[in-house]
Amino acid sequence: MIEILYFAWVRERIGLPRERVDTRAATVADLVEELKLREARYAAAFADLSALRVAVDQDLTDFDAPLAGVREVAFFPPMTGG
Amino acid sequence: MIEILYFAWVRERIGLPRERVDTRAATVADLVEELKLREARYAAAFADLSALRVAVDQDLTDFDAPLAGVREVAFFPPMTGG
Amino acid sequence: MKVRVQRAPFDFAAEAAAFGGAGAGAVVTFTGIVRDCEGSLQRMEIEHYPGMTERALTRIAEEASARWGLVGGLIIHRYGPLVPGEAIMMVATSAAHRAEAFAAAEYLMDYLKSRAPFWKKEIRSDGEAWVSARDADEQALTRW
Amino acid sequence: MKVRVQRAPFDFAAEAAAFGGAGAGAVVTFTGIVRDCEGSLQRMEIEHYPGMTERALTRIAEEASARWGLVGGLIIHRYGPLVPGEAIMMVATSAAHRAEAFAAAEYLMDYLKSRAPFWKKEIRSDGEAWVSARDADEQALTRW
Repeated sequence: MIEILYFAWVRERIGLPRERVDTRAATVADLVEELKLREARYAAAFADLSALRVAVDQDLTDFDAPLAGVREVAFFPPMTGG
Repeated sequence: MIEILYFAWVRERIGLPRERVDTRAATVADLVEELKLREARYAAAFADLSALRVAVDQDLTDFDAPLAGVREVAFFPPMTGG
Repeated sequence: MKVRVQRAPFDFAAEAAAFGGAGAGAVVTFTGIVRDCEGSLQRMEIEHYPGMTERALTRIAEEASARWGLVGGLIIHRYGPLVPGEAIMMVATSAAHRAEAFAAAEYLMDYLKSRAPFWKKEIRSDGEAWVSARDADEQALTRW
Repeated sequence: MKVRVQRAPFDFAAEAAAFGGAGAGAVVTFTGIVRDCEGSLQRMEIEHYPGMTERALTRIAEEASARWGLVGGLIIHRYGPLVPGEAIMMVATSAAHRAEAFAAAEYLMDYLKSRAPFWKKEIRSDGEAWVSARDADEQALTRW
Protein backbone atom coordinates (compact mmCIF):
# COMPACT_ATOMS: atom_id res chain seq x y z
CA MET A 1 0.00 0.00 0.00
CA ILE A 2 1.25 3.44 -0.93
CA GLU A 3 -0.17 6.73 0.33
CA ILE A 4 -0.64 9.15 -2.58
CA LEU A 5 -0.97 12.89 -1.93
CA TYR A 6 -2.16 15.60 -4.31
CA PHE A 7 -1.59 19.32 -3.90
CA ALA A 8 -2.82 22.59 -5.46
CA TRP A 9 -4.59 22.17 -8.82
CA VAL A 10 -3.70 18.46 -8.98
CA ARG A 11 -5.70 17.98 -5.78
CA GLU A 12 -8.57 20.04 -7.16
CA ARG A 13 -8.60 18.24 -10.49
CA ILE A 14 -8.54 14.77 -8.96
CA GLY A 15 -10.95 15.85 -6.26
CA LEU A 16 -9.23 14.52 -3.17
CA PRO A 17 -6.13 15.36 -1.12
CA ARG A 18 -4.89 11.83 -0.53
CA GLU A 19 -5.70 8.17 -1.02
CA ARG A 20 -4.16 4.79 -0.35
CA VAL A 21 -3.57 2.54 -3.32
CA ASP A 22 -2.58 -1.06 -3.62
CA THR A 23 -0.11 -1.14 -6.49
CA ARG A 24 2.67 -3.22 -7.93
CA ALA A 25 3.96 -0.38 -10.09
CA ALA A 26 7.76 -0.45 -10.24
CA THR A 27 8.27 3.28 -10.78
CA VAL A 28 6.42 6.56 -10.33
CA ALA A 29 5.78 6.62 -14.08
CA ASP A 30 4.19 3.16 -13.89
CA LEU A 31 2.00 4.35 -11.02
CA VAL A 32 0.92 7.37 -13.08
CA GLU A 33 -0.09 5.06 -15.95
CA GLU A 34 -2.18 2.95 -13.56
CA LEU A 35 -3.92 6.05 -12.17
CA LYS A 36 -4.63 7.46 -15.65
CA LEU A 37 -6.55 4.27 -16.50
CA ARG A 38 -8.90 4.73 -13.54
CA GLU A 39 -11.02 7.73 -14.48
CA ALA A 40 -11.04 10.74 -16.74
CA ARG A 41 -10.15 13.14 -13.90
CA TYR A 42 -6.89 11.24 -13.33
CA ALA A 43 -6.14 11.20 -17.04
CA ALA A 44 -6.77 14.97 -17.10
CA ALA A 45 -4.57 15.66 -14.07
CA PHE A 46 -1.67 13.61 -15.45
CA ALA A 47 -2.07 14.61 -19.12
CA ASP A 48 1.11 16.73 -19.15
CA LEU A 49 3.81 15.39 -16.84
CA SER A 50 6.12 18.31 -17.66
CA ALA A 51 3.66 20.49 -15.69
CA LEU A 52 3.98 18.23 -12.64
CA ARG A 53 6.52 17.53 -9.94
CA VAL A 54 6.76 14.44 -7.77
CA ALA A 55 8.10 13.73 -4.29
CA VAL A 56 8.77 10.23 -2.99
CA ASP A 57 8.81 9.89 0.80
CA GLN A 58 8.97 13.70 0.97
CA ASP A 59 11.98 14.15 -1.29
CA LEU A 60 11.70 15.71 -4.74
CA THR A 61 12.56 13.18 -7.42
CA ASP A 62 11.88 12.18 -11.04
CA PHE A 63 9.11 10.16 -12.63
CA ASP A 64 11.46 7.25 -13.20
CA ALA A 65 12.11 6.87 -9.44
CA PRO A 66 11.56 3.28 -8.20
CA LEU A 67 8.73 2.58 -5.73
CA ALA A 68 10.20 -0.40 -3.88
CA GLY A 69 9.79 0.20 -0.14
CA VAL A 70 8.18 3.60 -0.66
CA ARG A 71 5.44 4.72 1.74
CA GLU A 72 4.36 8.07 0.28
CA VAL A 73 4.20 9.60 -3.20
CA ALA A 74 3.05 13.18 -3.79
CA PHE A 75 2.07 14.89 -7.06
CA PHE A 76 1.88 18.66 -7.43
CA PRO A 77 2.59 21.58 -9.78
CA PRO A 78 5.89 23.51 -9.68
CA MET A 79 6.22 25.16 -6.28
CA THR A 80 5.55 28.86 -5.71
CA GLY A 81 6.76 29.64 -2.21
CA GLY A 82 8.49 32.73 -0.92
CA MET B 1 40.66 81.97 0.61
CA ILE B 2 39.95 78.25 0.64
CA GLU B 3 38.80 76.21 3.63
CA ILE B 4 40.87 73.04 3.94
CA LEU B 5 39.56 70.09 5.97
CA TYR B 6 41.46 67.04 7.17
CA PHE B 7 39.93 63.78 8.37
CA ALA B 8 41.04 60.59 10.14
CA TRP B 9 44.81 60.04 10.22
CA VAL B 10 45.42 63.01 7.92
CA ARG B 11 43.82 65.24 10.57
CA GLU B 12 45.87 63.57 13.30
CA ARG B 13 49.14 63.83 11.36
CA ILE B 14 48.68 67.49 10.46
CA GLY B 15 47.32 68.22 13.91
CA LEU B 16 44.22 70.22 13.06
CA PRO B 17 40.79 69.53 11.58
CA ARG B 18 40.55 72.56 9.31
CA GLU B 19 42.25 75.78 8.33
CA ARG B 20 41.75 78.66 5.90
CA VAL B 21 44.52 79.28 3.41
CA ASP B 22 45.20 82.10 1.02
CA THR B 23 46.40 80.39 -2.14
CA ARG B 24 46.76 80.96 -5.82
CA ALA B 25 47.24 77.24 -6.56
CA ALA B 26 45.54 76.29 -9.83
CA THR B 27 44.84 72.66 -8.93
CA VAL B 28 44.56 70.43 -5.88
CA ALA B 29 48.01 69.01 -6.71
CA ASP B 30 49.46 72.53 -6.71
CA LEU B 31 47.82 73.19 -3.34
CA VAL B 32 49.35 69.98 -1.97
CA GLU B 33 52.80 71.10 -3.14
CA GLU B 34 52.33 74.44 -1.35
CA LEU B 35 51.26 72.70 1.86
CA LYS B 36 54.18 70.25 1.76
CA LEU B 37 56.60 73.18 1.75
CA ARG B 38 55.16 74.56 4.98
CA GLU B 39 56.22 72.07 7.64
CA ALA B 40 57.40 68.50 8.04
CA ARG B 41 53.99 67.33 9.32
CA TYR B 42 52.39 68.41 6.03
CA ALA B 43 55.14 66.77 4.02
CA ALA B 44 54.57 63.58 6.05
CA ALA B 45 50.81 63.64 5.62
CA PHE B 46 51.04 64.17 1.86
CA ALA B 47 54.05 61.90 1.25
CA ASP B 48 52.00 59.23 -0.56
CA LEU B 49 49.08 60.68 -2.51
CA SER B 50 47.94 57.18 -3.56
CA ALA B 51 46.95 56.68 0.11
CA LEU B 52 44.80 59.83 0.06
CA ARG B 53 41.48 60.89 -1.36
CA VAL B 54 40.30 64.43 -2.03
CA ALA B 55 36.92 66.13 -2.16
CA VAL B 56 36.36 69.57 -3.65
CA ASP B 57 33.25 71.38 -2.44
CA GLN B 58 32.09 68.06 -0.97
CA ASP B 59 32.40 66.00 -4.14
CA LEU B 60 35.05 63.30 -4.53
CA THR B 61 37.50 64.24 -7.26
CA ASP B 62 41.12 63.83 -8.43
CA PHE B 63 44.28 65.66 -7.50
CA ASP B 64 44.33 67.41 -10.86
CA ALA B 65 40.96 69.08 -10.18
CA PRO B 66 41.05 72.89 -10.72
CA LEU B 67 40.56 75.20 -7.74
CA ALA B 68 39.01 78.21 -9.49
CA GLY B 69 35.92 79.29 -7.56
CA VAL B 70 36.32 76.50 -5.00
CA ARG B 71 35.36 77.15 -1.36
CA GLU B 72 36.30 73.89 0.36
CA VAL B 73 38.91 71.17 -0.16
CA ALA B 74 39.08 68.06 2.03
CA PHE B 75 41.86 65.48 2.35
CA PHE B 76 41.35 62.06 3.90
CA PRO B 77 42.26 58.36 3.63
CA PRO B 78 40.08 55.88 1.68
CA MET B 79 36.67 55.72 3.31
CA THR B 80 35.61 52.88 5.59
CA GLY B 81 31.89 53.28 6.16
CA GLY B 82 29.20 50.65 6.46
CA MET C 1 19.32 27.89 12.02
CA LYS C 2 15.66 27.99 12.94
CA VAL C 3 12.81 27.00 10.64
CA ARG C 4 9.15 27.74 11.40
CA VAL C 5 6.11 26.91 9.26
CA GLN C 6 2.97 28.44 10.70
CA ARG C 7 -0.57 29.57 9.94
CA ALA C 8 -0.43 32.53 12.35
CA PRO C 9 0.89 35.96 11.37
CA PHE C 10 4.34 36.90 12.62
CA ASP C 11 5.72 40.24 13.71
CA PHE C 12 8.69 40.96 11.47
CA ALA C 13 10.12 43.66 13.74
CA ALA C 14 9.89 41.46 16.84
CA GLU C 15 11.42 38.52 14.97
CA ALA C 16 14.25 40.72 13.70
CA ALA C 17 14.88 42.05 17.21
CA ALA C 18 14.92 38.51 18.67
CA PHE C 19 17.19 37.30 15.86
CA GLY C 20 19.76 39.90 16.83
CA GLY C 21 23.25 39.79 15.48
CA ALA C 22 25.40 38.76 18.45
CA GLY C 23 28.84 37.73 17.25
CA ALA C 24 28.09 38.76 13.69
CA GLY C 25 29.13 41.84 11.74
CA ALA C 26 26.32 41.71 9.20
CA VAL C 27 22.64 40.84 9.38
CA VAL C 28 20.41 40.59 6.30
CA THR C 29 16.65 40.11 6.37
CA PHE C 30 14.15 39.53 3.61
CA THR C 31 10.38 39.80 3.94
CA GLY C 32 7.86 38.77 1.29
CA ILE C 33 4.55 40.62 1.32
CA VAL C 34 1.22 39.90 -0.41
CA ARG C 35 0.82 42.43 -3.23
CA ASP C 36 -2.36 43.39 -4.99
CA CYS C 37 -1.16 44.73 -8.32
CA GLU C 38 -4.51 44.85 -10.04
CA GLY C 39 -6.63 46.00 -7.10
CA SER C 40 -8.86 42.91 -7.23
CA LEU C 41 -7.09 40.56 -4.81
CA GLN C 42 -9.32 39.57 -1.90
CA ARG C 43 -6.92 37.09 -0.37
CA MET C 44 -4.16 34.62 -1.07
CA GLU C 45 -4.36 31.00 0.06
CA ILE C 46 -1.09 29.21 0.64
CA GLU C 47 -1.15 25.41 0.61
CA HIS C 48 1.82 23.36 1.72
CA TYR C 49 2.89 19.77 2.28
CA PRO C 50 3.18 19.24 6.05
CA GLY C 51 6.24 17.22 6.89
CA MET C 52 7.99 17.72 3.58
CA THR C 53 7.91 21.51 4.02
CA GLU C 54 9.88 21.46 7.27
CA ARG C 55 12.22 18.84 5.82
CA ALA C 56 12.91 20.86 2.66
CA LEU C 57 13.39 24.14 4.53
CA THR C 58 15.71 22.54 7.06
CA ARG C 59 17.83 21.08 4.28
CA ILE C 60 18.05 24.43 2.47
CA ALA C 61 18.89 26.17 5.74
CA GLU C 62 21.65 23.72 6.64
CA GLU C 63 23.13 23.98 3.16
CA ALA C 64 23.27 27.80 3.39
CA SER C 65 24.62 27.74 6.92
CA ALA C 66 27.51 25.44 6.03
CA ARG C 67 28.30 27.10 2.71
CA TRP C 68 28.59 30.64 4.07
CA GLY C 69 29.63 29.92 7.65
CA LEU C 70 26.61 31.69 9.05
CA VAL C 71 26.50 32.84 12.65
CA GLY C 72 22.71 32.50 12.63
CA GLY C 73 19.78 31.92 10.33
CA LEU C 74 15.98 31.99 10.43
CA ILE C 75 13.20 31.01 8.03
CA ILE C 76 9.54 31.69 8.82
CA HIS C 77 6.91 30.79 6.20
CA ARG C 78 3.16 31.04 6.60
CA TYR C 79 0.36 28.98 5.06
CA GLY C 80 -3.39 29.44 4.97
CA PRO C 81 -5.25 32.64 4.06
CA LEU C 82 -3.43 35.99 3.79
CA VAL C 83 -4.69 39.43 2.76
CA PRO C 84 -2.81 42.08 0.74
CA GLY C 85 -0.15 43.80 2.82
CA GLU C 86 0.43 40.81 5.09
CA ALA C 87 3.89 39.24 5.36
CA ILE C 88 4.06 35.79 3.74
CA MET C 89 7.48 34.84 4.98
CA MET C 90 10.85 36.10 6.12
CA VAL C 91 14.43 34.96 6.25
CA ALA C 92 17.28 36.37 8.31
CA THR C 93 20.97 35.57 8.05
CA SER C 94 23.96 36.75 10.07
CA ALA C 95 27.62 36.37 9.23
CA ALA C 96 30.99 37.98 9.86
CA HIS C 97 30.82 40.05 6.66
CA ARG C 98 28.14 41.41 4.37
CA ALA C 99 28.97 39.34 1.28
CA GLU C 100 28.20 36.07 3.10
CA ALA C 101 25.04 37.37 4.78
CA PHE C 102 23.65 38.69 1.46
CA ALA C 103 24.57 35.58 -0.54
CA ALA C 104 23.04 33.24 2.03
CA ALA C 105 19.79 35.24 2.19
CA GLU C 106 19.48 35.23 -1.61
CA TYR C 107 20.26 31.53 -1.75
CA LEU C 108 17.59 30.79 0.86
CA MET C 109 15.06 32.81 -1.12
CA ASP C 110 15.92 31.24 -4.46
CA TYR C 111 15.63 27.70 -3.12
CA LEU C 112 12.60 28.43 -1.01
CA LYS C 113 10.79 29.81 -4.10
CA SER C 114 11.24 26.71 -6.22
CA ARG C 115 12.15 23.82 -3.93
CA ALA C 116 9.95 24.16 -0.86
CA PRO C 117 6.44 22.67 -1.26
CA PHE C 118 4.26 25.78 -1.10
CA TRP C 119 1.58 26.74 -3.63
CA LYS C 120 -0.14 30.11 -3.83
CA LYS C 121 -3.70 30.64 -4.98
CA GLU C 122 -5.08 34.10 -5.60
CA ILE C 123 -8.74 34.72 -4.80
CA ARG C 124 -9.88 37.77 -6.79
CA SER C 125 -13.20 39.53 -7.10
CA ASP C 126 -13.43 38.06 -10.62
CA GLY C 127 -12.30 34.51 -9.88
CA GLU C 128 -9.47 32.46 -8.46
CA ALA C 129 -6.27 31.01 -9.90
CA TRP C 130 -3.15 29.18 -8.81
CA VAL C 131 -0.03 31.31 -9.19
CA SER C 132 2.20 29.94 -11.93
CA ALA C 133 5.86 29.24 -11.27
CA ARG C 134 8.06 31.77 -13.07
CA ASP C 135 10.83 30.57 -15.38
CA ALA C 136 13.03 33.28 -13.86
CA ASP C 137 12.70 31.66 -10.43
CA GLU C 138 13.79 28.26 -11.74
CA GLN C 139 16.56 29.97 -13.70
CA ALA C 140 17.79 31.74 -10.55
CA LEU C 141 18.92 28.41 -9.09
CA THR C 142 21.58 27.97 -11.76
CA ARG C 143 23.72 30.72 -10.23
CA TRP C 144 24.48 28.72 -7.10
CA MET D 1 14.28 57.42 0.20
CA LYS D 2 15.28 58.64 3.64
CA VAL D 3 18.83 59.30 4.78
CA ARG D 4 19.82 59.85 8.41
CA VAL D 5 23.28 60.47 9.83
CA GLN D 6 23.23 60.49 13.61
CA ARG D 7 25.30 60.06 16.74
CA ALA D 8 22.48 58.42 18.72
CA PRO D 9 21.83 54.67 18.66
CA PHE D 10 18.85 53.50 16.59
CA ASP D 11 16.43 50.65 17.22
CA PHE D 12 16.67 48.35 14.20
CA ALA D 13 13.39 46.56 14.95
CA ALA D 14 11.48 49.82 15.37
CA GLU D 15 13.02 51.25 12.20
CA ALA D 16 12.16 48.10 10.27
CA ALA D 17 8.58 48.21 11.57
CA ALA D 18 8.24 51.89 10.63
CA PHE D 19 9.77 51.26 7.20
CA GLY D 20 7.06 48.70 6.48
CA GLY D 21 6.52 47.41 2.99
CA ALA D 22 3.25 48.97 1.86
CA GLY D 23 2.85 48.55 -1.87
CA ALA D 24 5.95 46.37 -2.14
CA GLY D 25 6.29 42.62 -2.47
CA ALA D 26 9.83 42.40 -1.12
CA VAL D 27 11.68 44.15 1.69
CA VAL D 28 15.41 43.68 2.33
CA THR D 29 17.30 45.06 5.31
CA PHE D 30 20.97 45.08 6.15
CA THR D 31 22.46 45.91 9.55
CA GLY D 32 26.16 46.39 10.25
CA ILE D 33 27.30 45.59 13.78
CA VAL D 34 30.55 46.35 15.63
CA ARG D 35 32.50 43.10 15.98
CA ASP D 36 35.29 42.32 18.37
CA CYS D 37 37.17 39.51 16.65
CA GLU D 38 40.21 39.55 18.88
CA GLY D 39 38.51 40.24 22.20
CA SER D 40 40.45 43.46 22.77
CA LEU D 41 38.14 46.07 21.23
CA GLN D 42 37.04 48.67 23.77
CA ARG D 43 35.19 50.88 21.32
CA MET D 44 35.03 52.07 17.75
CA GLU D 45 35.06 55.78 16.88
CA ILE D 46 33.44 56.77 13.61
CA GLU D 47 34.43 60.11 12.12
CA HIS D 48 32.55 61.64 9.21
CA TYR D 49 32.46 64.76 7.06
CA PRO D 50 29.28 66.67 8.00
CA GLY D 51 27.60 68.01 4.92
CA MET D 52 29.39 65.81 2.44
CA THR D 53 28.14 62.66 4.19
CA GLU D 54 24.46 63.53 3.72
CA ARG D 55 25.19 64.67 0.18
CA ALA D 56 26.99 61.44 -0.75
CA LEU D 57 24.38 59.18 0.87
CA THR D 58 21.52 61.04 -0.79
CA ARG D 59 23.18 60.67 -4.18
CA ILE D 60 23.77 56.93 -3.66
CA ALA D 61 20.18 56.51 -2.46
CA GLU D 62 18.70 58.35 -5.44
CA GLU D 63 20.81 56.33 -7.83
CA ALA D 64 19.61 53.04 -6.32
CA SER D 65 16.01 54.18 -6.18
CA ALA D 66 15.93 55.11 -9.87
CA ARG D 67 17.91 52.12 -11.06
CA TRP D 68 15.74 49.48 -9.36
CA GLY D 69 12.42 51.32 -9.24
CA LEU D 70 12.29 51.09 -5.46
CA VAL D 71 9.03 51.57 -3.58
CA GLY D 72 10.99 52.78 -0.55
CA GLY D 73 14.48 53.10 0.84
CA LEU D 74 16.23 54.02 4.07
CA ILE D 75 19.83 54.60 5.12
CA ILE D 76 20.79 55.24 8.75
CA HIS D 77 24.48 55.63 9.61
CA ARG D 78 25.92 56.51 13.00
CA TYR D 79 29.08 58.40 13.93
CA GLY D 80 30.88 58.89 17.23
CA PRO D 81 31.75 56.17 19.75
CA LEU D 82 30.27 52.65 19.49
CA VAL D 83 30.90 49.53 21.56
CA PRO D 84 31.03 45.91 20.31
CA GLY D 85 27.56 44.56 19.54
CA GLU D 86 26.12 47.99 18.68
CA ALA D 87 24.59 48.60 15.27
CA ILE D 88 26.70 50.95 13.13
CA MET D 89 24.24 51.43 10.31
CA MET D 90 21.33 49.94 8.44
CA VAL D 91 19.76 50.10 5.02
CA ALA D 92 16.29 48.98 3.98
CA THR D 93 14.91 48.66 0.46
CA SER D 94 11.48 47.70 -0.81
CA ALA D 95 10.48 46.79 -4.36
CA ALA D 96 7.92 44.79 -6.29
CA HIS D 97 10.16 41.71 -6.49
CA ARG D 98 13.06 40.24 -4.53
CA ALA D 99 15.76 40.62 -7.19
CA GLU D 100 15.41 44.42 -7.21
CA ALA D 101 15.23 44.73 -3.42
CA PHE D 102 18.35 42.59 -2.94
CA ALA D 103 20.35 44.27 -5.70
CA ALA D 104 19.51 47.76 -4.42
CA ALA D 105 20.48 46.87 -0.83
CA GLU D 106 23.81 45.42 -1.96
CA TYR D 107 24.47 48.43 -4.18
CA LEU D 108 23.76 50.80 -1.29
CA MET D 109 26.15 48.86 0.93
CA ASP D 110 28.92 48.67 -1.66
CA TYR D 111 28.81 52.41 -2.36
CA LEU D 112 28.34 53.37 1.25
CA LYS D 113 31.46 51.36 2.18
CA SER D 114 33.79 53.12 -0.22
CA ARG D 115 32.14 56.37 -1.32
CA ALA D 116 30.56 57.86 1.78
CA PRO D 117 32.98 59.88 3.97
CA PHE D 118 33.14 57.75 7.12
CA TRP D 119 36.31 56.56 8.82
CA LYS D 120 36.50 53.96 11.56
CA LYS D 121 39.07 53.90 14.33
CA GLU D 122 39.41 50.94 16.66
CA ILE D 123 40.37 51.64 20.26
CA ARG D 124 41.82 48.44 21.72
CA SER D 125 43.29 47.59 25.09
CA ASP D 126 46.71 47.51 23.40
CA GLY D 127 46.41 50.67 21.28
CA GLU D 128 44.35 52.33 18.61
CA ALA D 129 44.36 52.21 14.82
CA TRP D 130 42.37 53.49 11.86
CA VAL D 131 40.64 50.69 9.98
CA SER D 132 42.18 50.22 6.54
CA ALA D 133 40.02 50.19 3.44
CA ARG D 134 39.82 46.69 1.96
CA ASP D 135 40.70 46.12 -1.69
CA ALA D 136 37.69 43.79 -1.86
CA ASP D 137 35.40 46.70 -0.99
CA GLU D 138 36.77 48.89 -3.77
CA GLN D 139 36.65 45.91 -6.11
CA ALA D 140 32.98 45.30 -5.27
CA LEU D 141 32.03 48.55 -7.02
CA THR D 142 33.08 47.20 -10.40
CA ARG D 143 30.09 44.86 -10.52
CA TRP D 144 27.57 47.70 -10.80
